[in-house]
Amino acid sequence: MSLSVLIFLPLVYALIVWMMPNDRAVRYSSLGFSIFHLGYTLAFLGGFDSATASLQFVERVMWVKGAGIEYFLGMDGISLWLIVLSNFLVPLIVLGSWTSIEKKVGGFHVSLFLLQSTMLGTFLAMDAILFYTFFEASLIPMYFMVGIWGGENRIYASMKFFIYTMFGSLFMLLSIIALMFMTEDQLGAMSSNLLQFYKLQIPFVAGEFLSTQTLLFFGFAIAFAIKVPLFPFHTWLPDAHVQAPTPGSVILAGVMLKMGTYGFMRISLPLFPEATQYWGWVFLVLAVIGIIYGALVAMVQPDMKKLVAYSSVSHMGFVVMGLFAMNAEGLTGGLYQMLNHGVSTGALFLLVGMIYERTHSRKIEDYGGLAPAAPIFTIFFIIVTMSSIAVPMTNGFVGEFLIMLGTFLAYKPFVIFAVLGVVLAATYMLWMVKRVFFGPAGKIVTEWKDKNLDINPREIAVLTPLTILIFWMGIFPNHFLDFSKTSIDHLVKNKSQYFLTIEDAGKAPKGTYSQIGN
Amino acid sequence: MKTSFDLIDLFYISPIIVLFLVSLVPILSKVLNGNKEPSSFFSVFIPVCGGLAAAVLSVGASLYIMGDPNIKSSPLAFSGALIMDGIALWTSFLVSIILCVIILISKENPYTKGKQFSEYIFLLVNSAVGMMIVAWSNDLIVTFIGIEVMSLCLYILIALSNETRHSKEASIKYFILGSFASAIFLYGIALMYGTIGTTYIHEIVQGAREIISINRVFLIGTGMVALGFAFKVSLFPFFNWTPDVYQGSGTPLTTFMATGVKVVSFVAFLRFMTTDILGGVHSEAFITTLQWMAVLTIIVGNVAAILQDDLKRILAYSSVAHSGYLLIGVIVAGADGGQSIGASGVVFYLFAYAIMTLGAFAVVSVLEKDTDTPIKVDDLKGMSSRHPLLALAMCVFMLSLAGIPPTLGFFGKFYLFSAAIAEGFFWLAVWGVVGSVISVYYYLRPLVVMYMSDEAGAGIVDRTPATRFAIVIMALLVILIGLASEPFYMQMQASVLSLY
Amino acid sequence: MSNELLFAILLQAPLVGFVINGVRFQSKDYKFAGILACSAMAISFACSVILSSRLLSMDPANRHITSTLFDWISAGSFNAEVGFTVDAISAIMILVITGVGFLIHLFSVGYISHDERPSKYFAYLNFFVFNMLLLVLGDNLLVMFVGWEGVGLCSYLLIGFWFTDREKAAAGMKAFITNRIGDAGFLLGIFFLFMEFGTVNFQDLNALAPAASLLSWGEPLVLACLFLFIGACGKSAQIPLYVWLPDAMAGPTPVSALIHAATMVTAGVYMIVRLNSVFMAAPDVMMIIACVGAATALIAASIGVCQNDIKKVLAYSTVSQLGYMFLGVGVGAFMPAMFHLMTHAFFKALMFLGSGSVIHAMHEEQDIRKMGGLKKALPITSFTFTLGWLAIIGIPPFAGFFSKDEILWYSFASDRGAPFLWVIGVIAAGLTAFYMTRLMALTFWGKSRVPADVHPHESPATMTIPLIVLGVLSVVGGWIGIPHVIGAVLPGHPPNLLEGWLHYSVAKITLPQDAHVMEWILMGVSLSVAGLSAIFAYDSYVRNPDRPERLAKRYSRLHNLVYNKYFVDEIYFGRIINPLIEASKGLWVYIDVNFIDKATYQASGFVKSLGSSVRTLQNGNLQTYALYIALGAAIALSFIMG
Amino acid sequence: MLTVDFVNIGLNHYLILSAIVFVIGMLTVLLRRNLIVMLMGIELMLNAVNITFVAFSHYNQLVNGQVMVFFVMTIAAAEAGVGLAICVSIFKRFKEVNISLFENLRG
Amino acid sequence: MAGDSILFYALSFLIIYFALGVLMNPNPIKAAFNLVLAMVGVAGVFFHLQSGFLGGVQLAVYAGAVMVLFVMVLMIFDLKKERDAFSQGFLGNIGKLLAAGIVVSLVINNVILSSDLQLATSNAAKAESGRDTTKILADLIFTEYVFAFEVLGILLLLVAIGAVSISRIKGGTHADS
Repeated sequence: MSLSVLIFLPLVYALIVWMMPNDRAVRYSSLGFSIFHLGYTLAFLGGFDSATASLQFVERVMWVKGAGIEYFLGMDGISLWLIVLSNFLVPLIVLGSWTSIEKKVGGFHVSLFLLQSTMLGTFLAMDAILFYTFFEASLIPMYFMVGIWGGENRIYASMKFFIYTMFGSLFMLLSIIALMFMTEDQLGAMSSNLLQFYKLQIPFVAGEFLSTQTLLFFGFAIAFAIKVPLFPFHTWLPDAHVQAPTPGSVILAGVMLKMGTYGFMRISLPLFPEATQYWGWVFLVLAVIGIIYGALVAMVQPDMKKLVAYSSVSHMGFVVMGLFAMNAEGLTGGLYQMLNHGVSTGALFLLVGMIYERTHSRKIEDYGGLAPAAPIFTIFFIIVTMSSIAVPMTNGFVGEFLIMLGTFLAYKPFVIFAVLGVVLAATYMLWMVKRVFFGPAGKIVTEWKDKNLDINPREIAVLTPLTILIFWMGIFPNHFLDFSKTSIDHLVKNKSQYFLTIEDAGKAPKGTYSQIGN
Repeated sequence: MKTSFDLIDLFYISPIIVLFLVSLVPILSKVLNGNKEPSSFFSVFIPVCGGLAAAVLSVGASLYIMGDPNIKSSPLAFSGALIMDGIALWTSFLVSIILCVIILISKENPYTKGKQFSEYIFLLVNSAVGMMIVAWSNDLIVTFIGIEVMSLCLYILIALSNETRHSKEASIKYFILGSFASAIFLYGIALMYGTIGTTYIHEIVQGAREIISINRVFLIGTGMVALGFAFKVSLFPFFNWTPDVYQGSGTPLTTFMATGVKVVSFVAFLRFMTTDILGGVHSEAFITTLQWMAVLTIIVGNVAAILQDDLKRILAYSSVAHSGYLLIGVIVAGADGGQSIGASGVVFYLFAYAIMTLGAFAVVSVLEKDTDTPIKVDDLKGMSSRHPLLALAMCVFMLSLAGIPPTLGFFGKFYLFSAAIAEGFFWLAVWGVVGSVISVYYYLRPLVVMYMSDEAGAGIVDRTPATRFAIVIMALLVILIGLASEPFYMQMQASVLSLY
Repeated sequence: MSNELLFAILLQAPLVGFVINGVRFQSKDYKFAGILACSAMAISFACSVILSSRLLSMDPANRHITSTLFDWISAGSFNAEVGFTVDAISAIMILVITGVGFLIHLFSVGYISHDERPSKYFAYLNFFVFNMLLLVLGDNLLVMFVGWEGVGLCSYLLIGFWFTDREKAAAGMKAFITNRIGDAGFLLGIFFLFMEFGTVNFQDLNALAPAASLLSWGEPLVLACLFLFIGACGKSAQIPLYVWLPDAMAGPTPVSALIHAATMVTAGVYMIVRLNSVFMAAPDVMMIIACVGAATALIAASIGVCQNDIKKVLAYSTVSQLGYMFLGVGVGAFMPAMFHLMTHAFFKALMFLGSGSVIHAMHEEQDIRKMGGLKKALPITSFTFTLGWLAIIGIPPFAGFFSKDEILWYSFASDRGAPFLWVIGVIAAGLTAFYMTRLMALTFWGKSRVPADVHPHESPATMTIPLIVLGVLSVVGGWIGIPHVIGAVLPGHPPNLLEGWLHYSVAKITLPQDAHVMEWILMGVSLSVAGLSAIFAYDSYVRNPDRPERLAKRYSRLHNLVYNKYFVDEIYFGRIINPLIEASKGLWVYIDVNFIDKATYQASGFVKSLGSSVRTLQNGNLQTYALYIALGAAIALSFIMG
Repeated sequence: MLTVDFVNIGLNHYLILSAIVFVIGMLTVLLRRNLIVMLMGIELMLNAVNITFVAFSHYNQLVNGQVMVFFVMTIAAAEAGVGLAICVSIFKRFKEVNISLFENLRG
Repeated sequence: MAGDSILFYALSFLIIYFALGVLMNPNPIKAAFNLVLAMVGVAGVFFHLQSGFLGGVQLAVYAGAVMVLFVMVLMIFDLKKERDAFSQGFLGNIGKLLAAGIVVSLVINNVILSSDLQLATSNAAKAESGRDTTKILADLIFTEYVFAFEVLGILLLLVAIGAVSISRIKGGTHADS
């Protein structure tokens, strides 16, 4: 088991898929590869030691010696589930896009595997530059995915997505470079290793915006805030989501937004404890505004996909709020909500995509009375809706509950507003459900009177794992949280001077070494 | 006073000698053949071999210098006219390689193939000779001569291309403005010479800091020389010739200008700026001025490129913007002395920039069917389905130019911005970042039309195997060197250490 | 059988019923679905009885059975288990839920037989029972919250059961969202309690609650109680969140009986009784609860006077009766509140089912103005309905008399009570007697106003048997809690069994000793008010059917106000919901599209305009370029030279 | 203090002379529209530089300056040759050597 | 050194007068003649500064060969009356004058401000006062500056071949402009 293999195997898949003779072969082989990859990922789950907060499966090779950039991969409780989530969604996407992607099928799956590779890299990189590399590189396949297989306005949307996100991340690059020079000053050798970064003493002056730590903190924060996206940096999201093809939306919502929150969790919070403490209110305020604003705007959207997109703004606001609570409950909730959002919003996008594939309309007003026409679809949709609005026994509840609890213990007033978001979430989702599924038969249902609108077994196969996960994560959250508990407790306990160790070489595979640079 | 030169000096300049001799082969065979164009063995194969030989000799020279324990510092040749330091040899190596690629492209490009190809090769190779002289020169007057050799060849080459209207305009614009700037450059040399008594850079280094604070004529001389360089590397506000000339010239020549000329001019610029002239009392103002030039170059180059349709013009403006990024490195190097990471950043960036620009222009070249129709961005339409490999290569070049990791362009920017941050030029780095963001817009446009549009655009010209080969090689280099930038960067750093 | 197994069967029987019926949701086989659902309920009821009898045999001071399944959520210091407790309080609840639930399931078999989707209906119904059991059995706030939201979800699904009707779907949505507002408060309450005590377990919370009263509004505990009460308001339809319950009548009538009368809506009362020690520490909040309860009782009763839809009348009656219960818990009458909860479950379920029977007979007609004289056509329904009527207006010895009177006595006499609460309670009782009598009169008595094409007939046995059973319970259900003052004069001195049962489970409240005379007087007053009111109603609607119209004309403004339910829905929509939607549209159009997005556009527009100005400067003229060089050189050199 | 000694001719006088000639050459390039006259302007500028070199060389007793003047002259001649050759080719094509012809590459 | 001054001023006047002639004279041929005379003046300055060899070269190469080239080309073109001799645009011209003025005034100002431009010491080749420098010049060209000298040789070859090949291009295929 090697993390490098985990990251780069999708590239091999991409190459093989590229050489496949026809679309059918591409689809079947992609499905096979992605399921195999999921299995491979689960092997890591089996080998993961949840009792330690140290990095596991570490692989470490000097990449650019002069600048101290390393090829440094490691997994801990924070990244573990994001990896699993990413690899879990890919087979579903392959299966879900079986018929919806009609042109350039090979290219699509190549992009998908490239995207998978970069996503995994982002979550596993323990070197800032390596992280940045994957963080940025993930834009490219996503850009193609939106731009080639997207809707009418796809080029505008993909461009906006790319430029907007890149704008933020370049500031992160500058901050990383500045930190690298700080390692040279303070630790003797230049390094972009996150473990070395954690050791830095970054000067902080309370109240001064132009102090080193604050500037660096905001340098990172702007990159992550755009990626999340936090209000008011969310303007790329509705466009990208609406124009992206269904699989693109799923990956975008399911995994790519998590890169931002993961970045907060992995870099911003441990690296800049004072700044996080001092400026945390800014992000809490933005998160709360995002929660309510996203919900309110989602409520009045005429387009289903746009509604889901704005709901993402609201949900991700919760995640950020939980992270900035900086206690175990909030961080756990934030991490869990990342996974939940991946599952439930991913499923929502898949569902909207399925009906769109048939009717070519996402306008809510065109629907109405869909429930009798597509009963199985309706059942899945309502289950996912329940997850999205955090009804207990579904995954959404656990995450939002922990987030609000954590934030409540740290900053009471924000939660008073955040609970409004819970109410509004129910409002916009149920209103949409009511208008789409209930009531007398609408325009589309009338048009489709004689044809079957309901989903087929393939689509049921796509949705079933998600549904199972929704309940599993909702009823047995500890099955998941137990893996992350140690890491999060470690983060909370040592937040003022965070550190990470590398697990003993005994467990690490051959060819890796763990003592360099400490 | 030395009375003569050593044999070793001839060894050092052997790349030039080889190139000059090789340049005579096609034209001589043409003359001996009764004014008929020689076969491509003489006009392409031998010059390419010569170029490769020059590259090998450059490497050989550097190996010799490194291997000889008696050589303590970078050796001077011809009584100080040339310096054989790491950068010089790197650059001559790079120029040789660029030359080989340009020759290959030229044979397949409608602007340059055909009539008078042997004269073309003669001038092209000798232009490379001029470039090497610029890169090696240790004497401002030799720099001037080198620039003139290089430029005069290019003026003629541009005018020679098989297209009449734009190439003449480009040629005359380049010629007049180039001579104008040369005159200013030369005036600066004269003022410097008069006040410090020498034009040798290694001698200027010793006295510059002292004299620049007391003698304002020297200062104005340095200013003029710097502006002369600024023209050659097309910095704001001296960049205006660049888009016009790049657009009007035959694509291989544009490529040569965008890569070779820019590389050597920047190397000479770097040499000049690291002569401690920024260390004196007036350095504040000098540095500030240069900073503003860098910022404005980045902004102007990028914003102007956004609105263009002509692919060559886009690349021309992008080349202007890249000069701005490079100037950041030059400023850092100047402010901190030649051995800083600024200098190695510049050299690495030049290396990266040359490779990706070469590739991008080569793609333009394979699209050109005749000399009448300029290549618009929309002509790339549908390339992804008809020529997936070339489209992918173009994609790599564009992303690299935009600085997306893990391409070569990213590491170039990374080292440059690192240098700026390390020396406290934080806001320059921020402007560089802003520029990069703007640039993404126009770098992505080719990708948009290649991949996201279903219509068919201009076809690729058949029978351009060499160019295509070059494109693929460049794309591979962009990726591979991007992933393994370390050894290259270390080489650059080592070579920079010998820069005074 | 072990207790764990009993818990498992108790909970899982309805769950299994839900899953099986849910999987065959498209089946039209109502018999199979009904039998399955009913047997699930029967099994649950049996388990409940066994558990309760085991409780009965335990030491009264420590009467609870707990079973913990697994750790549910643990993060940081927070830990919540999936654990169940049955004790004196929850035993009453599970008996009511499964018992009444079983009867209602049985009734449903006949009621739903003609529907398209009986399996789905029974699946939802079973799922509701499962959630309700979670709610009452959960041994911590979080498990309770699971059930709390779960019943809300089922309520949503069942109200919108006939979702092709836009109104009904909207009613379901309204119910869910209004409940959500309460749930948000509930969550905040949980947070406050967790912050204060570090636990969410009921036993720990009740044990940790301070004995002294906390009077400051800044106390977390006080705020916790306030927010929990908001949660209760949402679920139990108290002012100002009661608006969903009348609309919820859009669902099938047995659903109204089960969810919106007998069980779910009483969850708020149950929750407060569960946390009685905690609430006792916050007397100010209890006063608020009592006032809100009293106000709800009065206002809902007054609205009920003018309703013409048989189910709406019952719905407002339910709201009003829930108000009584809150009045009870507000004044510390936890036992009477539970008592009333139970009796109310009997008679209100009875009346809803009876109304269902009527509606069934009338072919889905619900307007009481089109009924009348149904006594003959529907003898069993009519008879059992009469029992329910007597119970609700509080005629001794029917069930409602004992429980309602107990609450009124507490509200007057308890140290948390106040005479004005009693006055309001009595007025509400009078109004209740009036509108219920009116309902009886218009539906069953007097002349028939049934349209000619409708031929009402008595319902089948599956529907009448539950009516009969509930009718009996409405009569005898109150006898387990006969107040001491009455018990003392009755032959055989029947003890207050319920008080004995709940003795150790609820907090003690100080009542004046030896105030029997006062108690008798108050009882007499309330009884006579109810009786007179009932007689007046009978007189108005049976003897002089034109009198109500005259009165309505004379007091037209008042009538209009009451008839339109005080315009509360209109105010909510006009002042809150529609403005919110408009504001959201404004946010979207003005902030999102025209400000945030536009800023992006303008940034790129600015870059482009910059680009075009650069292009203008690049005019192609050689000498202009030379000028730029010269000018640039001049400026740069000037700068360099300082 | 701007004090100029008008009587005793020294280095400064020659430098000022060369500066004036240089600027006249510059203005010729900037203002004249005939390509050949612009070329003449460039020649003037180079001549001005030559005056500077020679003056410095004379007053500092450095002969190197004269070598440079020699080189500059050669280069100036070469430039003139190339420039005139391009002009000729343009004339052949356009029958005109005015720069107003050349505004096609722009924007 | 009154004679010295007078000679300097006379030469300066000549050079500047004819230089201005180049600038001002709308007829290219007359401008060319003015340029010849200005160059003769420059040669005079060289002689005056004891650089006889350079003065000779100036006369021969510049005033002779190069100018003949110019005049010949002009004759071939037969540009008697030129359209738009001067660039138009008031603002632009003001800008041009201003820019040139600023550059020259910067130089002149600083030259005047720097009182002592003579170098104290230098390790470069020195000319002894009064002696003709031609021999030293020759020495330098073939020793220290041999590389530059050889390169200039190549340059001339390039220019020769280049000029020939340019002149060989046909008029072009595009009919209109």
